[in-house]
Amino acid sequence: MRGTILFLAGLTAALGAGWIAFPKVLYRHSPQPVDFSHKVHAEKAGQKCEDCHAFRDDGSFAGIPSLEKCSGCHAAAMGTTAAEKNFIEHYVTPNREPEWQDYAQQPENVWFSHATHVKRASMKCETCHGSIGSAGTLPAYRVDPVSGYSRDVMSMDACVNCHWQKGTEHSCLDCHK
Amino acid sequence: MDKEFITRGVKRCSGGKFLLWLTPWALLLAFGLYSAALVLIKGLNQTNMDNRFAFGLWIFLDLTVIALGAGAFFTGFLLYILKIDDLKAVINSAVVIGLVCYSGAVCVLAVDVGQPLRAWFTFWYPNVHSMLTEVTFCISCYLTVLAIEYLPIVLKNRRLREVPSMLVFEHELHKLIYVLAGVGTFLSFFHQGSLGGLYGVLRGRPFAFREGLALWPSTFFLFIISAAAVGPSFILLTTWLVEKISRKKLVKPEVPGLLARVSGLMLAVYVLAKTVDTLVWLNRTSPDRGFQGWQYYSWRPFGTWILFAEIVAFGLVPALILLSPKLRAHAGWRLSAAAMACCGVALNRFVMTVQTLALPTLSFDPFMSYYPSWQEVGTFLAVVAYGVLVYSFSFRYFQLFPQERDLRVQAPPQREESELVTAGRY
Amino acid sequence: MTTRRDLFKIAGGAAVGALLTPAPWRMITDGALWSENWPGIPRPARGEIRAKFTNCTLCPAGCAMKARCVGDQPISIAGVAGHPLSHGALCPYGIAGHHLPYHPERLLSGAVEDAAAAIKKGIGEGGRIAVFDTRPGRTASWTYRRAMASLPGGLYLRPEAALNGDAVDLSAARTVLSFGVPLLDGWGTPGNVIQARGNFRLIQVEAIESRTAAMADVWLPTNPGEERAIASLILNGGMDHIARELEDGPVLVLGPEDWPEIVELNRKYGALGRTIVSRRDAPVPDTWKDAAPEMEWADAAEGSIRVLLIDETAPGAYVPWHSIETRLSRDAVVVAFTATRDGYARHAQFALATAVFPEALDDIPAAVDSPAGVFRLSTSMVPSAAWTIDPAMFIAQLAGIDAASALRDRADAICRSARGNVFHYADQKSTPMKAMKADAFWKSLNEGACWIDDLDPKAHAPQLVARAATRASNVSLVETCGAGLVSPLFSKLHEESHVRLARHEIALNPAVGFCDGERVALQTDCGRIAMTVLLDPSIPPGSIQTATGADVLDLCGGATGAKVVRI
Amino acid sequence: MNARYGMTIDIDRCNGCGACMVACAVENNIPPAHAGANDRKGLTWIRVYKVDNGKEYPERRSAFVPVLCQQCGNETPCAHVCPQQAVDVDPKTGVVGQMPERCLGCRYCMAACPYHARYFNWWDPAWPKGMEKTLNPSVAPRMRGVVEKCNFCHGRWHEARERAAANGLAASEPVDYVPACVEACPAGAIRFGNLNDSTSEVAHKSKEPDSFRLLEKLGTDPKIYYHSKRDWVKTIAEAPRPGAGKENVRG
Repeated sequence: MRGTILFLAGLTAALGAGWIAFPKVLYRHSPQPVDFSHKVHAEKAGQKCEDCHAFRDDGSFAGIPSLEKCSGCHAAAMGTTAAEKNFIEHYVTPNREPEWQDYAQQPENVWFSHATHVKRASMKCETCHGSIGSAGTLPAYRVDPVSGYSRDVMSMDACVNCHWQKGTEHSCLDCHK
Repeated sequence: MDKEFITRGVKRCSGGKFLLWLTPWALLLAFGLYSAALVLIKGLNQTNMDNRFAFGLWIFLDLTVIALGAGAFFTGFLLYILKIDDLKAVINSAVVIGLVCYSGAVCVLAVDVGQPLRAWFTFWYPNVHSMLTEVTFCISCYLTVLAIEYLPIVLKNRRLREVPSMLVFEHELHKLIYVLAGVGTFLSFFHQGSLGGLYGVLRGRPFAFREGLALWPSTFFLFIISAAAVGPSFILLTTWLVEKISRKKLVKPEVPGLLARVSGLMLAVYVLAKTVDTLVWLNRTSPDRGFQGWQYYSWRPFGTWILFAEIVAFGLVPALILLSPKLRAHAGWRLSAAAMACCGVALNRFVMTVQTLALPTLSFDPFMSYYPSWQEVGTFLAVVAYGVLVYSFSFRYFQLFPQERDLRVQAPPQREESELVTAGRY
Repeated sequence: MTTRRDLFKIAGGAAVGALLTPAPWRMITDGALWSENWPGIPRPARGEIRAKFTNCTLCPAGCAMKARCVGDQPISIAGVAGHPLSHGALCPYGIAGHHLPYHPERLLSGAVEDAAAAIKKGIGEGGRIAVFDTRPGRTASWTYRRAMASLPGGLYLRPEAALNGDAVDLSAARTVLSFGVPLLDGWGTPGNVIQARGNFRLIQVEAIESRTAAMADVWLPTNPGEERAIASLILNGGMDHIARELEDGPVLVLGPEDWPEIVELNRKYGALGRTIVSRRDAPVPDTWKDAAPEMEWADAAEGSIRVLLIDETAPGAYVPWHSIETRLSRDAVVVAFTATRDGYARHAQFALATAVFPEALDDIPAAVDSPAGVFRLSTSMVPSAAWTIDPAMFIAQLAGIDAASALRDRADAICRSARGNVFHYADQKSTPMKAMKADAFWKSLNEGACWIDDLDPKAHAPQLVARAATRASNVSLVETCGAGLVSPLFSKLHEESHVRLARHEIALNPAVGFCDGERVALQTDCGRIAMTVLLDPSIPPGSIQTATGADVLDLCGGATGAKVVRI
Repeated sequence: MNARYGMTIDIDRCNGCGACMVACAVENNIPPAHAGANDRKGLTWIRVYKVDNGKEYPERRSAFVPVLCQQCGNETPCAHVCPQQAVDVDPKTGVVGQMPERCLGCRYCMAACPYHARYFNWWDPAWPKGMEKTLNPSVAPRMRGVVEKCNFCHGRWHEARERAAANGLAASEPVDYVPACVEACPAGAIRFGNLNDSTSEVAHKSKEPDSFRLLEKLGTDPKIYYHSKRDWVKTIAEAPRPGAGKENVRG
């Protein structure tokens, strides 16, 4: 009887540690340089994703826009929010690129082509990136320090499942490089 | 000091002596671990392997060690499945040897791969066509089985038996032993085979490639038979060695004879099969793929002598010796024959691994040679030292040879005296 | 009270529990992921991929290049398809040329001030100053000549001109007789030679089966040193099977130009004016006409030079040091402008670090196999390091002349001449010079273009002159890149395979009795160099094959015979 | 329609300049030789061997043979033996893919390959300071302890597919690209294309009587076709003949 209790005690302790404490300990949180609001840009500026996250002429995807792009509108402060102030003061004026952290940055050994998915398969951004495009604030960037990968990066299983359903799963080098 | 751990009724040497005996092996192990660490940290550039000699000393070692460790499963098979009860006398020792060989092999494999951290991929993303997958699965499973088989031997230890729950546990395990033996035998048969298949399937290496029987190339079965043949021989040798070192009688005289007979029988079968296989390969398999058989043996130093040595000198000869009751009865003949058998199989493993890689496949290939680096040798020695240490401990504290006690009781008193004087090295 | 057994129970529970959480599995996975990109492994820079065009300066061929760049950084180089001279081909040196700025053995900085002071002192003491230019005909060369003209007793020295500055028209040849010339292995413009290769039969007279000999239609193996005898034999109607081949003209005979036989053979088979033609060089501004004349180093008076400035930034023919040395006065000051320690820097008091390809802006004169004059630029694709100096600027300053816009000035002069056509690399189109304005021309030159002159309508048949002949040597030198620096990736061809001989590697026949990898010395009457033996049965016992390199050329340059000795 | 990418290599045009080897290393982020690397521990996905007719000077004649992964199509030896699916054959292209990040470095595939076209990363990749700026972003960085080989410049294949997608073309092979070695060969000795497309140059050339494949009798159906008019050169396709003097000391 006592034995069983002790056993269960150990069990629960371990379960708690593994499910609750471990993820907290493992992932390193780091805030984005600027408290950017997709929501505001979508509503006020009425912009679509591709207005900022554009394709280059060679078909490759530019990803997070450079400061140059932002400065196009934000040459001077637009509004009085702290975020705006911070952005103008620390980045626009000194013309310093913000060190955005990319939630969806795939590993170096992955070849992900936005052109293939968006232009050929005409997929929606939300299909992979979820509701980030309409979020009022940027979630904290959580990275696994051991692997060095973002916690929110799409896992290979997710890619494979979709490719498998669509019947476009042929070989490793389809997506790896 | 550790007296209360030593099995009742058997004599073991003093703790000091024991330590003295352990020290050199411990040092050897330490050196080996150092070289292994070098390889793991700095990478395989520490070895003399290269793109042409992708495999080296270690694979040869693994295949040999595992063949020799086959005594464990084959004795188990004979004892528990075929009910040859005389083998009870050596089964524990056999299990320990098996455990040592297999665990040693696995450790070396872990050092031998370039990215050990990914070894588990083989279980998560297995390629069912690959012989190496088969090997990995079987070895790891069989290692578990051996560990479980080893448990009761540990639990029989005097002190542990004082814990009632342990006693119960051990009893339960004993009921299991037949199942374990069965599973173990199956797994072990299987992966001895897949180790052979490893090379037999290399269609790009006509020297190693063999045509298939059913699912597997002929080497699959040759490896099983040869392993079954040398397993008992190796037990024969080790038992004799332990008797010599510990200056004790450990098994009844009929046991070695029995082992020798079994070994001889299997060896004879092996030699026959191997001969047939070689003929088929030389005259059909290889020529069909554009490689004339004779050319393999025209690269010095790998002349036809190696074929002769493998099949006749270290195959047929020991087989005949072990099969003839008169010669077999004579310890000298018996042991040297057993030794020869072991060498023969070792040579076979060498040919399959090293010679296969040394021989050119393209017309503009050079013939390659390779010498292991000291780090490779060191890691190899670590396995040996590890084996000796584990066996020494097991021999000191556990009952590896059940007959030892009875033999001591029967022994005439004056020998008792003398033994007390020179109280064994163990 | 808790016993040991209790602890066992708790531990057991914990163990079971842990296995039911993601923790252990996460760690195992992370371990594998970590092994994908553990520390210390560089990550390629990401960014937009652009194409940039330029011309190679690593050898006088000056092949057209298309560089694939991330942002501005070139990451790989390919030829420019459809180019009228280089035909989209590049040699391995050019393909990896963009690595040179990062070469670990690159010469870093130099004592510029001290050098300037020493030079001024030398001139001040009224000594002769001379510039030795390894690749004449460049705009920089003109700057040197102008500078020397404006300095008292200034000399402009150049290596012996191949074919006395005349050109070879390979496309016109039907039969080529070559005496050990590496026609297919670095002689002219690779693309041009390969393009023409289909139309001529190649007869190679050589002791060793070189790359050229291996690809020749006929290879005449000779004993080392017998090539000249064979030449005169053919000249005097011997070896009629070769003579018969030579019936099929036009014929081109290539060989060491200091052999009278070569000149005679070319005369006899009517090469002059047909396969060997005289070439107009690209025009220069009239104001440059008073520049110092070109003088071959051999014509400089013994012991006359007090200050020698050597520009080896643009590799060309190498003149062995011992023959340069004789021209120097006792207390001579020697300054080498170079990117490597291996060249003349070994003999100079001052080695001043220069920019390397693709840092430097320079032009490349016409190659030996280009019948027409050309003008093309090697643009600066990556900024040159702050500590490098531009030799032309340095020497211009020394002489107090303005050469800052020399390239532009020359481009304008060419534009004014309204001759020839401009081939644009980006769209592979040609436009006549007439149709272009000076600014447009300059712009396209910088974006990747090549001006190709019209063939001179009233060109005279060239007159070859034989020089004092040296005897052939038993050493066959295979070209490593003229530039001392070669991409580190050439280890693929040296250490990691034996496709090319590494420097200080010497190929010998196994019968000679040395063993592979043995350390030996290559010895001539000029000295000895330690080498590593590479056994190669295709090298005849009497011959030696090794890779060029300034020190080897110093050793074998004037030498008639070399031998290998144990050390 | 599936493609079957293959190559034809005209040995009679190859003068062994090594441009293909250098271009391959540039394209695929392969580091320069580590100190201690030699012709047996190097990384040369394509390697030019110097072969000869086995006669003595002056009858001796040489030729240069570039050897890369032969992209075996039938029971691909390496893919067959890999324990954890780090090697696969793409049904759409016939390219034998090697996955460094899946490979555990057991080197079984190297033992299986009769062409010695697979290479092991014995050292951590290292470049001279600054040279890492010239790495190709379309190809993953290298890593130590894994096996690698030619994959017909898959980075370029990816780019070509992306270009096609960006230009609104349907997903179909073959895509328009050539591997680095093909682009680099100044003599145009290497040709690349779709062997299944009967109109392609490689399909034609592969069917010519002077074309042959290395060790064809092994039945691995390689996709690299060699081409030579010289009879002695054709014999390199066969198994080694000891004593025939075919020792290869260069290349």
